[in-house]
Amino acid sequence: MLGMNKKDTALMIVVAILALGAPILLNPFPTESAMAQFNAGYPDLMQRFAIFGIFAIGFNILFGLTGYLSFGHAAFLGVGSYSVVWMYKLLDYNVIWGLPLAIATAGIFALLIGFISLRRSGIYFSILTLAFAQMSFNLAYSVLTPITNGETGLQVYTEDPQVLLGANEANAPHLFGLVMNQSSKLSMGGWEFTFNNGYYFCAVILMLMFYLAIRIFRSPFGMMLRAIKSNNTRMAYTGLNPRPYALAAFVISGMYAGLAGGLMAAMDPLAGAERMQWTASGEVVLMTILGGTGTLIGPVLGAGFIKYFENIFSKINDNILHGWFSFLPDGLEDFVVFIIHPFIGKGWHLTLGILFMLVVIFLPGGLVEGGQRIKKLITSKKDDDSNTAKTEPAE
Amino acid sequence: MSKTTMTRRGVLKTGAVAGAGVALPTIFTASSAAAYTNEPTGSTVKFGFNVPQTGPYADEGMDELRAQELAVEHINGMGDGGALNTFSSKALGGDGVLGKKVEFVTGDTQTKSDAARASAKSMIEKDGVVMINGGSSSGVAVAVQGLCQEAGIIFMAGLTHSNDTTGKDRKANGFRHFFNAYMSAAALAPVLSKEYGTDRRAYHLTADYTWGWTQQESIAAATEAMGWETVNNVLTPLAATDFSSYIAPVLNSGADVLVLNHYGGNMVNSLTNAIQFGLRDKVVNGKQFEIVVPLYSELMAAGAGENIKGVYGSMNWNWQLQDEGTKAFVQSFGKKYGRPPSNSAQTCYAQTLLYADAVARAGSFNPCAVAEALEGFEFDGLGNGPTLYRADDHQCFKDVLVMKGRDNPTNEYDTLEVVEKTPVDQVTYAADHAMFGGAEASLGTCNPGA
Amino acid sequence: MGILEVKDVGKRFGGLQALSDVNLSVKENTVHAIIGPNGAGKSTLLNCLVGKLIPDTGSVMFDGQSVLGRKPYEINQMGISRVFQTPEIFADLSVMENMMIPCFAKRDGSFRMHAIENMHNEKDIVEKAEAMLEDMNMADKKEMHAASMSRGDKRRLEIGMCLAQEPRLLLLDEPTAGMARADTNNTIDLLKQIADERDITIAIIEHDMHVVFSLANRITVLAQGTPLVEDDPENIRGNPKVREAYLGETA
Amino acid sequence: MDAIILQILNGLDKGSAYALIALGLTLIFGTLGVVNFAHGALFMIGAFCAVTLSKILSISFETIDPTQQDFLGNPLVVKTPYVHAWFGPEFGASLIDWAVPLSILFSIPIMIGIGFIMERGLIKHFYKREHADQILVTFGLAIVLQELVKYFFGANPIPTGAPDALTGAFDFGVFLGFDANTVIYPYWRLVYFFFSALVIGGVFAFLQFTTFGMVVRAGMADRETVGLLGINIDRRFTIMFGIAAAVAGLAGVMYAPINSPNYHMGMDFLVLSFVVVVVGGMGSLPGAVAAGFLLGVLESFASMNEVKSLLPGIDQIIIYLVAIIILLTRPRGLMGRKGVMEE
Repeated sequence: MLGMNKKDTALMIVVAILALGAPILLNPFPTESAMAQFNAGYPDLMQRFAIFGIFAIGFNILFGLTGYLSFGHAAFLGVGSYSVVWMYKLLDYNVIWGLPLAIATAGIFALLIGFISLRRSGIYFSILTLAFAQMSFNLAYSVLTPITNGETGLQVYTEDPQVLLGANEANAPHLFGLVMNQSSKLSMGGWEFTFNNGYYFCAVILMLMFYLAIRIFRSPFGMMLRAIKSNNTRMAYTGLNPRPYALAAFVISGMYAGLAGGLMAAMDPLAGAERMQWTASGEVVLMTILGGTGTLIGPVLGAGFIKYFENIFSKINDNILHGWFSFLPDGLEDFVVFIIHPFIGKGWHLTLGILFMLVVIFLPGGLVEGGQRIKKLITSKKDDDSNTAKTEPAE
Repeated sequence: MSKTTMTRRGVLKTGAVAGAGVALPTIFTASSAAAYTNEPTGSTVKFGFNVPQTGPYADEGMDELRAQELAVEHINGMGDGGALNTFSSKALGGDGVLGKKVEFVTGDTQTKSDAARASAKSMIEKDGVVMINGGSSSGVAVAVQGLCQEAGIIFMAGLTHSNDTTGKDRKANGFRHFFNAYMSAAALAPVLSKEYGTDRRAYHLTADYTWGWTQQESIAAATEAMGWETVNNVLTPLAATDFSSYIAPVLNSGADVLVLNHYGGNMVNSLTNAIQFGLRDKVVNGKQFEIVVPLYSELMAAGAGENIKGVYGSMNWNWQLQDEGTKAFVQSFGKKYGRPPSNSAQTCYAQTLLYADAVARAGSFNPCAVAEALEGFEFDGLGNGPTLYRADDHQCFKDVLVMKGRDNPTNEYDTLEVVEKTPVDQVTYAADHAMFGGAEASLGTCNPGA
Repeated sequence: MGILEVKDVGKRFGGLQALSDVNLSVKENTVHAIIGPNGAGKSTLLNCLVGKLIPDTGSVMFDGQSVLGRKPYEINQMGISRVFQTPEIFADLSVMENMMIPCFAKRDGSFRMHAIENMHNEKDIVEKAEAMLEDMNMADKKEMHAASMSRGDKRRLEIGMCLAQEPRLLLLDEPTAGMARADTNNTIDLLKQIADERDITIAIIEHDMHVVFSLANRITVLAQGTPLVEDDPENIRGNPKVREAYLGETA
Repeated sequence: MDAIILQILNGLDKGSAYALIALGLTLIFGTLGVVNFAHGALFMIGAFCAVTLSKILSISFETIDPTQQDFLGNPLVVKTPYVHAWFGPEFGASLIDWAVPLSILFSIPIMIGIGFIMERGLIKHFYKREHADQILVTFGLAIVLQELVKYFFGANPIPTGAPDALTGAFDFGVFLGFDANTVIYPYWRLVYFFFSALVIGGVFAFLQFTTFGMVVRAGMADRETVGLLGINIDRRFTIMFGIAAAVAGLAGVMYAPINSPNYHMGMDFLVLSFVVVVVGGMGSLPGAVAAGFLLGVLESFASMNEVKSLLPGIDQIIIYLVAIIILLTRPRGLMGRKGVMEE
């Protein structure tokens, strides 16, 4: 279907179901139950899942296929955000102007940075990209404040021109009147589900981008990228010029990042410089490795995993813990809370660090390998061991 | 925007009713249901406390959180009531707000605008909070204030000192109790001229971002007005940890005062470095070399240790004040946590009480009604003396403290001493002051959301 | 006029004169072997031919065009393919993909942005790659992970990949190094077959005299960075200078 | 002129911290081929060794002084360190005063121990894994280590002073014939510079003049060959990891009085130390040291007012700018070897 083989079609359908059904799937617990703390089906987090999913898919096209580890992709994210907010300021709140511009400017930045950085490989390449991104961040935070609004973050002020702004136009990001932050709610029994315009906008783009990634992975171009990672020498002695291939991959992944950054600003019309910092670049690296480098679905899973921890675990506090364990005798309750306390709320970093280590130690292929192992466990009877996964590593 | 609904509470009740019978789906579309965002319909109401829990300001965030918890206790009638007993307004009866018990949720700002907005959004969308309070930087405050304006809830800023928060970035739904850079300058200048004379040459080191610039601008203007000369202003990168290369040239510049427009880790390091270079032991232009840190906090003082001795700065509030409100709050806080509260904790405590009180006086959680109740509100008994919440820019006007690092601290909390309480008249400015966005700055209109 | 003309090539590495006054002419449709003791400069010469090194002096002409200053991939696109001492294949890819890549390189040149169509829908490429695998007797290993093949199979795959590009000159760098006798003989047969059946010139660097004399119809002996003698195999076998410089050691 | 001398001093001092951290980092790269993102955390733990020792020395017993009051109005609890009671107030006070230099002895076994545990318990299993996996696991470890420190010590910086005798500043200007107060430099920073020179010299001497060092250097050049000689290179590499950890730790211990230690100081140095190592050239020890000093000096010059007024914001980006220029002109950094970490 749509130029995909059976396996990819199945994967695409799974992603579509997950993306479209997320508002329901991510809210498995009734709203009033103690477990509701773990519900992730609210617009902001779902938007983040989709946006960082796109970011990580794009990053994986570079890192997963070519093996070039960029530590500067957050710069493109920031460029994308600034582009969109500038379009709000100059034209109006319709995201249709900003998003293509975000992709284009990120693409141009990626072309420049990639052209220079790809003169080197390995860790030297990583440090070059890191250096460009850190320079962008440092300047955006300080000297470039007239363009970026520095620490405060770029936002729309009433005195901005907004030349296309119509009389009845929404005063928030929208797509031809479809206002991003509007939601419908569905109540069923104890459950409540929020269907947010912005989320569905992101989800549709995520599916498109995922589909595009499948096509790239299965294309001759995708194969060439994997060839670069596998053996650069043979590549050159087969009459192929690795540089433009790697550069094309770099630009494509930069454009993905620009789109993700643009979407961040489309959901929330403010662009902060912090999203260009090296920690943000590192985050997408971690997402990709955690999910499964070079796999199609892995980066999306990794992005979801990290964002979930950041947003859900950081909000659990001692009061909530006491609520959960109130059925225990007092002394025991305090003890249990005392044990869990370092890992939640302000300790969510600790939990995340431990999980990074556990995943990479026990699941070298990331979360995708975890999934494969479970699958193998279930189908172990008919399956005659290891060679299934081997011929198609880019699953 | 105005059509957005985030009516979790309203939906819940209906949902529960439906759930009791058959699981009948109920669909709410935009613009049905409630009158304003997150209108509480049950027996409880939720506040959102958004403070840095990770990153360099985590300890400050923790202290804010302690104060916020305490405030909720007091509003709900538990504990000793703290400053509610001394608060001039008696609208709160210790039985929650408008008969609803106050609950709270917490989030981590990470001191990053993006993360702060994400966690604020989750509180609004998922937990259904009616108000967000907390934070320890101006970037975060402006970002979250903008978000609350869009979402239609009230933002009661925590620690934010930049002029912009209630200047060019002021918002109708946002309120600041904390003082600002202009006030620091206005309070410090007379004390500095009294202590160090009017013929001084000042060298500024300024953190290279918005807050640093506004503070430098304010201090330079105020000190120049009393006769000082500004020799140089050097911008330092936010990420700098070692300030030696910025400090080293100071002595040669002919300056005899160093002004450190730094906050948090930057300030701890730059002050430590300045002391290492022995600046305060030097005599320049026939005068003893001095260092000024315009914005102080207890945690910074603790981080800088002995280096802070004799250094002047300003604060919004300090636990050593002897008014009734302060004493009640410090007693209550000290008993519960075994330590005196910081000035950012006090601001968060006061802001939470002020919000609850405004709701009680307005008789509604509707942000527009609450805003109206807060605008022009005059109160006393929360620790800062008589205070006005000015309607034009939602900035509190109250006395400002000039502090000095104590020479012989008797315990670990006794690092600063109050030198002077600068009366409110001296720090008041016009709402359309040029440093505050001028005539163009406007609050916009109050947004109730739904 | 040979297809490959090397004239007066010299190359220095610091104090070491690796090559000096190398003159070499490889005639079209011959199998030309370059032999010599260790350190004679065989590999350096080879690297000068494929663009990995640039000689300090002299010229290298392929089919009337200079290769000097061109990148390896450009030289390859001119029609020179290289087989390495240790097989250089795309170990992480399947055998079929390994074979498809040179087919693409032949058809589309050194770079083409074909990022959307599925590679398996490129009928001409798939057919060509399958035919080549068939020729190499590897059709049954099509879906295998290239890394998991035996050394001999990897060698055959690499040779097949080079042939898929339809090169005019095939350079082989000790193609049987480290192989068992049986594998070596298979490889010799394969190369013989290639030389017989295809319109191709082969230049081979080899240590193993058995291989050299089974294949070559022209031999150049290199010693201390300079050609000692170039002649037919029969004459080389009996040449005393060669015996002294090279065969003498091994005999 | 005096300003330039001052900035050179500053640069050398900054550079010595960079060089020390980068030295350990590149030792681990060179010997084990591991990208260690937890190296900054080792530096941080070193600084907290100093904090811990001064806290241990200040462990106090409490007496209640009814004549004074604390902030709640209760009788004041007066704390007296045990060392005052045991060794007399004078010697006790000077023990506490000299806590940071004393921590050098205290930290070496701790850091080597931590290094051993890290290498044997975790890093060992990652030699054959991809660099990406190494990054993920060591980054996870770095987070865990810094969160543990935060849990026990809090997020706020902890002032840890130098001994009184070494506070204050030395007037170089007079020494060099300038006016007084033109070129002054803090004693402790001079101590830091000489200390790091000593440590760097020690590491080089160790690698140069001991058989152990020779084997390790051979291993850095070609691990397989050394392995073929039947030498158990793994055990030596474990020891090298311990040494690298100790070097990072010592850099941290001595850094404590320069800037009050906080739990994220390791992360602050992480990116920078990677840039230093790469600019120096992967796996090159002299390269790391040279790059450390070079970047330190350039950073100091970039923060001079004269330079900043010409190029606003140059001090924000100088390190990265220099890194880009060096990597584009010298493919493997200043002294990098071919083939190390290039795939």
